[in-house]
Amino acid sequence: MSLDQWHHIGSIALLCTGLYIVISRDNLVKKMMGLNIFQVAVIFFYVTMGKVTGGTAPIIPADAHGHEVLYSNPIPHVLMLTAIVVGVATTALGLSLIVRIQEAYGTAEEDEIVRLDLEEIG
Amino acid sequence: MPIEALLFVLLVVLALAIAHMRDLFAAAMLFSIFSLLSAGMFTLMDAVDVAFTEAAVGAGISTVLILGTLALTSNEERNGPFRLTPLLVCLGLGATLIYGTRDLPVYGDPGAVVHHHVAPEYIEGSHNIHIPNVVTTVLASYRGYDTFGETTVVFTAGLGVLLLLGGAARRRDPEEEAAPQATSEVTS
Amino acid sequence: MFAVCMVGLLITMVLAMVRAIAGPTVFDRILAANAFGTQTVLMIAVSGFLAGRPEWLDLALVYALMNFIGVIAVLKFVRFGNLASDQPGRPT
Amino acid sequence: MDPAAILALVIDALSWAFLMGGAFFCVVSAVGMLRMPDFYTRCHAAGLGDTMGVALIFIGLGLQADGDLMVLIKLAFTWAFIWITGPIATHALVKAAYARGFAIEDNTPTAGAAHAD
Repeated sequence: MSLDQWHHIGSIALLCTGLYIVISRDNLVKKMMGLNIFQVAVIFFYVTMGKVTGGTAPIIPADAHGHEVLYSNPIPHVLMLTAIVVGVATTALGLSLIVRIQEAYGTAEEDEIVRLDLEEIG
Repeated sequence: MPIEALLFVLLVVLALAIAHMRDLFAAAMLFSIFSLLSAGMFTLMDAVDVAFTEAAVGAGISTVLILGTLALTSNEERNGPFRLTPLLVCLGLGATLIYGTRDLPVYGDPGAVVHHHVAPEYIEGSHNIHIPNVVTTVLASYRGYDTFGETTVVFTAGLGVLLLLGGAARRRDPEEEAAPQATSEVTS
Repeated sequence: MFAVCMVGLLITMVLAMVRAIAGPTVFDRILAANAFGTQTVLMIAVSGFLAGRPEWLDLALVYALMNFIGVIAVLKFVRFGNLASDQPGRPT
Repeated sequence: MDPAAILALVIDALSWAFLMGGAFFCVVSAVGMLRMPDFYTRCHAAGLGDTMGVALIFIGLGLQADGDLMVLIKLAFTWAFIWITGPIATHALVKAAYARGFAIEDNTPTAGAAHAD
């Protein structure tokens, strides 16, 4: 492992932080924030892979006639564009589920919800 | 090491601060800063379209959605006990993943395999059909059905939100009518 | 010269981030987030010139808009939605 | 030395001065935001970066735009936008804080800040 791979180390550090928030916190809104951090980590993993040293954004300048310009790889950008939009859609859905859970149970803490469920059964 | 590495450190610090913060409103503010910073980094990494999308939907809408949820639920997190197992799981996963990335190319390597398969073809094609933005070309032309599927997903999610929050279940109960209306004034 | 300017902006971002994490009140955090947004706009504008692609200013414009909308939305929640959690006796 | 080279030199020197001045104002505003004792004075410090820092940096960038009209228009729009919205946001922030009962005269915030973490 070398420090030239700092982008992988950084993405993985973010990913682990997001995962830690998701599995260790009881509050559901906090869990959604953790999921978002997780998502940003994955996006970074892709985008850093697409970067080419000395390259520029994959937008062809108006005065470029040949193919002498070096561009960064556009494919990870396209994939992550889709991922961001879908991620926001899932965030909205998850947060509205949390609102319904709050209305039904009166709390947004996971262990409280489990306790209330168990009381209802037993 | 380039400037992005420093920003990455800031990003990880922010994520840890979000994990530490018990006040959920403060965590939401830090989350908005997190989105802004990540979008700035996308610009530095030449992913201007990703930064654009992150600006429009990530930094703006996610924060507002989280704030709206906080207005309807509690905004203080209960102080739970410290748990060791999740920390160990995360550290183990991180170590495994870092071990797995040892063979991957270094940052900005122009000789990496990923840059030499279809990417030059897409850039060439975009050049030939006179669309300056390669990402637009790929998104709308080469992967048009993919984008169509994406809009379907967003539509379905919007439908789900409408069913959950404004659906028939609430209209049946006239006493509960007052409470959602009072809260909808807040979110509008 | 853009690089030197960028360094100044980065120092500003770090300091604003420290204020956002340290708090102590909710309004300090909103203020820091607002300042951070302005710094992001500046950073994107300067980085466009740094990379020799000033077209990226579109992005800075979008950020300026989003930042303003975000801050006003947050303040609306604080003012009318009673979201700021640091006052006892708020209706939840 | 022909006039074009002198002009280029003058423009470079001017944009150096403007960019450095802008960066200086930004750093000063951030230091003020960190060091000022209470919320209202921090708002005052933050306003510095929103107006002076942005203005100087954008003038410096505009000098470097090589007369590209589209770039100049975008710069002018962004600048005007931040100049209008920055003070509005700060004003709304202070108003919200005042409505929540932060004291102005003494440096001890009232009930609002007493329970902050």
